[in-house]
Amino acid sequence: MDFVTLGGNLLGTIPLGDIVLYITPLSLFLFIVLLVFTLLIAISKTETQVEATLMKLSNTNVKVGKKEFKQRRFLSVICGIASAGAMITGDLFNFTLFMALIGILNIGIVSAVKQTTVLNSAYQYGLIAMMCSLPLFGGASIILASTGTLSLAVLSQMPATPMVVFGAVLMLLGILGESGVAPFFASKAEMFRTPGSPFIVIIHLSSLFIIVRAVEILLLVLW
Amino acid sequence: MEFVVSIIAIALMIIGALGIILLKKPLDKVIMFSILDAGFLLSVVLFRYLDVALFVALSGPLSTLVFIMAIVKIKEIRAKKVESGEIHD
Amino acid sequence: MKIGKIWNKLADPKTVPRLFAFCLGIILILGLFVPMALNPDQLYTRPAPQVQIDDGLPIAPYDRGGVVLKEPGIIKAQFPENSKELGMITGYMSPLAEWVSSISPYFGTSIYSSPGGLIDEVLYYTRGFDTILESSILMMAFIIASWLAINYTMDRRDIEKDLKKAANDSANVAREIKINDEKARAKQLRRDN
Amino acid sequence: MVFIPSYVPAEFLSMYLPAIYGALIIGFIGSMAIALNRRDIHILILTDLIGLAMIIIVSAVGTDLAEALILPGLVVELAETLAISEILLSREMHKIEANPRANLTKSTSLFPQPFALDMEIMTTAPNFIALVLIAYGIFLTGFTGGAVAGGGIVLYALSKKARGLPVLILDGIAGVSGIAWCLWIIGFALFFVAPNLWILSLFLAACGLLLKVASKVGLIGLLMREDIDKE
Amino acid sequence: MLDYLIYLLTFVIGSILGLLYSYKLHGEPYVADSSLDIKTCIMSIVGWILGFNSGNMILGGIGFLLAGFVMGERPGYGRKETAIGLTIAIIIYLALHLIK
Amino acid sequence: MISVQLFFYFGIILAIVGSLATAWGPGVKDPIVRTFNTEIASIGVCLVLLSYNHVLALLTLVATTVVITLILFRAIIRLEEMGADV
Amino acid sequence: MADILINVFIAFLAGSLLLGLHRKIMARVQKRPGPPIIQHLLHSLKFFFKETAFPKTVSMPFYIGIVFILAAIWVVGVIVGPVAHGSLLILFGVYAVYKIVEHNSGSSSGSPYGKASCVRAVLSAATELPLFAAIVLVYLKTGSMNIGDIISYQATNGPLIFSIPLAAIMFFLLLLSKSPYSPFGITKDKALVSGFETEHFGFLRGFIMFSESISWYVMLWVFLTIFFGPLSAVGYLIGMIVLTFITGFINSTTPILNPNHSVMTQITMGAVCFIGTVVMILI
Repeated sequence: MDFVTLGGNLLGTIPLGDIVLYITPLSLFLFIVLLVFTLLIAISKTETQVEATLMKLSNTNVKVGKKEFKQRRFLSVICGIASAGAMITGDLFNFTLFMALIGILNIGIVSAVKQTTVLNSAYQYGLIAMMCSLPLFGGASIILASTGTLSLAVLSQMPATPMVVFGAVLMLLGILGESGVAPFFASKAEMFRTPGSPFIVIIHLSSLFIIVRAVEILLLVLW
Repeated sequence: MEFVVSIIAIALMIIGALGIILLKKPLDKVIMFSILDAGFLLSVVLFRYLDVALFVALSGPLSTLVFIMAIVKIKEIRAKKVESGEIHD
Repeated sequence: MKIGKIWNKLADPKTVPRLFAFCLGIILILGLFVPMALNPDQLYTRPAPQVQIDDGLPIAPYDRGGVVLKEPGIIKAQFPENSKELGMITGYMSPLAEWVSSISPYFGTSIYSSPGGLIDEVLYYTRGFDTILESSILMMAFIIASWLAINYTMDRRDIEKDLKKAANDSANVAREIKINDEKARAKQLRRDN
Repeated sequence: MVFIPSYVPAEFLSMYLPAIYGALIIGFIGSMAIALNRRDIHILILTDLIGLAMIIIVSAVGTDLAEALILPGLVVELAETLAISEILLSREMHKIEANPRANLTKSTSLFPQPFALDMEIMTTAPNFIALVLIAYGIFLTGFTGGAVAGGGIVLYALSKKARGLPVLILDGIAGVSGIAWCLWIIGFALFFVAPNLWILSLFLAACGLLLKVASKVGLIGLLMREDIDKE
Repeated sequence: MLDYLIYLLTFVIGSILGLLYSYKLHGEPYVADSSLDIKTCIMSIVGWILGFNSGNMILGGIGFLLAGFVMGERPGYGRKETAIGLTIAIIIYLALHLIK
Repeated sequence: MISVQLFFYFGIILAIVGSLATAWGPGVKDPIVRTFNTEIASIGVCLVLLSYNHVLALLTLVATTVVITLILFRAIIRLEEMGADV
Repeated sequence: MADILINVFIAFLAGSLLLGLHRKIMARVQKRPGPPIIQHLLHSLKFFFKETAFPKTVSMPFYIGIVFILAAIWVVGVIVGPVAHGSLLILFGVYAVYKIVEHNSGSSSGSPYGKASCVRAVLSAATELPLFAAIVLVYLKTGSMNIGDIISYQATNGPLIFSIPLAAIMFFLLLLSKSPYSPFGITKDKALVSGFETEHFGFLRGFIMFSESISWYVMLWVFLTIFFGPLSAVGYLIGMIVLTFITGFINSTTPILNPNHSVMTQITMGAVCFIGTVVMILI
């Protein structure tokens, strides 16, 4: 299947050796939205979370400390850039690597917090992210073994064999786990209970956009 | 000649693997791991990659060191726990 | 209302990795029934195992032909038009590597992984973007881990404070005991007198 | 004359199926063990198996490309394990810190305690082995070299006697690896901007990567020497 | 597309006017007068017929203004009128289209 | 000539046996033992890489295995020391 | 350019009127008189003239920026949908950003209600899957993601609602979950005051209501377009009113679900419909 039927006309390519990035209206839209969000994150302050205190009349203010703020902002900006890259990449293995990077950054963004429940879900999510290396890289390499290429432009012209379908199913499972959609949503959703709204938004944003992009890539590979 | 050596290498690795799995005491496991590593070293030499063999030979003691230190430390921790009556051996 | 209970269980983060692993295992075992074969038409092909070392080539498993700095090696890339100097990097050896290759035919791996190896060609030249990403993953993971270690799990300032406090406490206790002792002794003396 | 086949040789074709089936079985065993296990640290150890299965699947393609794909994947596995184990530790520490009186007993402590280990190997061998490993790693350069040299640095840091976390040294390492990162991005960009400078860019890339990986791996050694060390 | 925008706008403006008008007329806290109002009924019939059947931007706009005026009256008022107007307009619309 | 196939199949078997031992072997309730058993599987994978002539990958694998073991041991030790039940 | 502007205004006016109608229908089902239909529009306009206050706890540029992003995103939705007949995947992306905004406007305010709504927004993001499945099914059937191509396909082969009704049901579930007071609307549960909008006052709330009206219009438009084929303006009008009626009836008679039940209900129904459609296509 061509790029054209999925994302609109091809606007241009960026060749980096064997890895060719390509731009269609779809990927351009996703790319720009991600960059806008990244910019916003880079200049935003964090909010103060106000919670009621048990057995008392006062409130508890949950704030983000300065050190923690710097660390988390750095990681979220990198995460924004990485997801923006994942939107325009034209190589299967490159895409899975972007996913792995986004996964580890997502863990990192919440790893600096103090709430044990949040840390617990970050740990559980981290386990999934580690396990995802098998379906993601394995799926990509099964597709490589079956077709002899990793470039989406070439892959999109090839018919799907059962082996390619198996590789794509593996990749789909990896994407589902890594981006935390149902039925694997709990480990990721619980990470959002921490303060630091500009940083956690990028976790959510990257995973949703990765799904959009993954749909495109899987359709390219399969049809 | 090479066939014999490869049989020896494989035998060493089998012994090492079974030893690691079956032996109870962690220090015995370290010894068995050394046997396994030796078998692997032998097979690397058989494949005639001497530089790799050099590295495997160097990394052998390194991992042994790590194992021994971890085991000794964890033994000490567990002994402490038994002493204070938290767990019963 | 059993399905509601199952759904509630899914909302616990602790079950999710196990559920994921279970799904993964099922799909992997289904893979045994999928007809699989390696497509021989691959990129960056290499000779059969042990062929080069049996031939006694000095840079054994990684010799891809070509003359150093003159003639490119044989490399089959996806888009050769994007890489102008394709194959030249495999034909290049650092002076140190050349010296090592003149000594022994059994150090090919080391030579070819040093600057100018085939892996460099694939890693940095044609697929350099992958390398950037992979090493970024490494860097980010280490930043996370070292940040946590420095600021939390290994922070020794608190423990030093605790130790000092404990030392002070024990000193205080000792002093009190001493004072009590002296008082008692004084009393004893008084009574004796 | 060197003969490079333009198609994958028959040996690799015949080895593909057993390799991939073996990998699938290993992955199945690992994932089922995770699904049946309840304890967090055990799950962490078992994910290692899944990583091994991944390596076999990728390597089964049997081309130089496959090898290039494995190399950094390994380092990624390592990095993720490190980050996640650190999160596990900090989670447990937070849990205990929330109520130290109930959670800490006489024999346990929140911070690593020194222990007595007097071994000859700890004082003599490490310096030599570390030196050899670092020299070899520098010769190799790249990912592999970084890992090898990092191993040497780990060993050296482990066997040092001093206790206490050297924050200054850690900051220095971070600086070195930042510079290495820049070197290496410059090298990569040079490849595409000016292909005729490829020797320079190659050296920049390879050496930058070496420094980066080695410094990062060496950091583990510094962390370790807190935990596993003698008085 | 411009004509649809104008229809919508006039409908909205009519509704606002109707709301203001009917609140001025009926200030009670409950629906006091539920009988059929002939004036608004005629407005509604004319408005809906014009709105649906004129096919002209200006006439249609005026029609929707009137229709919106009736429909937008405060709750409880102008319901029957709207229903009558709408029914007649739809019948005429269908008749015109079926005859064709 | 050595038989590459022999080492290849042996590596696969070793990896499978190692992973079985890691998953359900004797005494794996102790995390130290479990970590030890992953060593067997990783040596098996090393053999597979060796027979594919992925020598550089092999070097890296050997180096990272040591470091991963180190990290896992550190986590286990710290957790035991803290008395955490995970 | 003028075309885009006109379409955006149409979307805003029609969307607000439809939401007002929705409110009226719910009121009538519950035997209340309900506000006039125009009320929703008046509400949105009213907020632009109110004083705007910023809570002390907010995360600053984000708190304001997010509502503009929300408005911009739905304007893009109008451009891709009714104006340019572009790719369905871009609309999917627009919907994803809408989710993000829902999430982040909740969390950036620092209010506990907004926070709870934010976490629920993440949970309900999991329900993107039925939407994705519906889009993929449409793609499988028509062989294109382009709305223009889908319309011309339906012009020759008849509306898709007859060939893949289960996909239409999945898409309808999405519409239902986005309608106000929906059983799946866990982010705007009344237990959370106004959910993610709790701390947005004045013109910020005005922008949010503006974009919600547009979003309701756009989603109805997309649903009608990809399942009912080429329609005339009257057809769209009738279709939108009917859909608003149906959702109004459903919402006024069903209670809100527990968050994870809501997610899993949608996923389960999505999975059933997906498998059903695939079976139907294959047979």
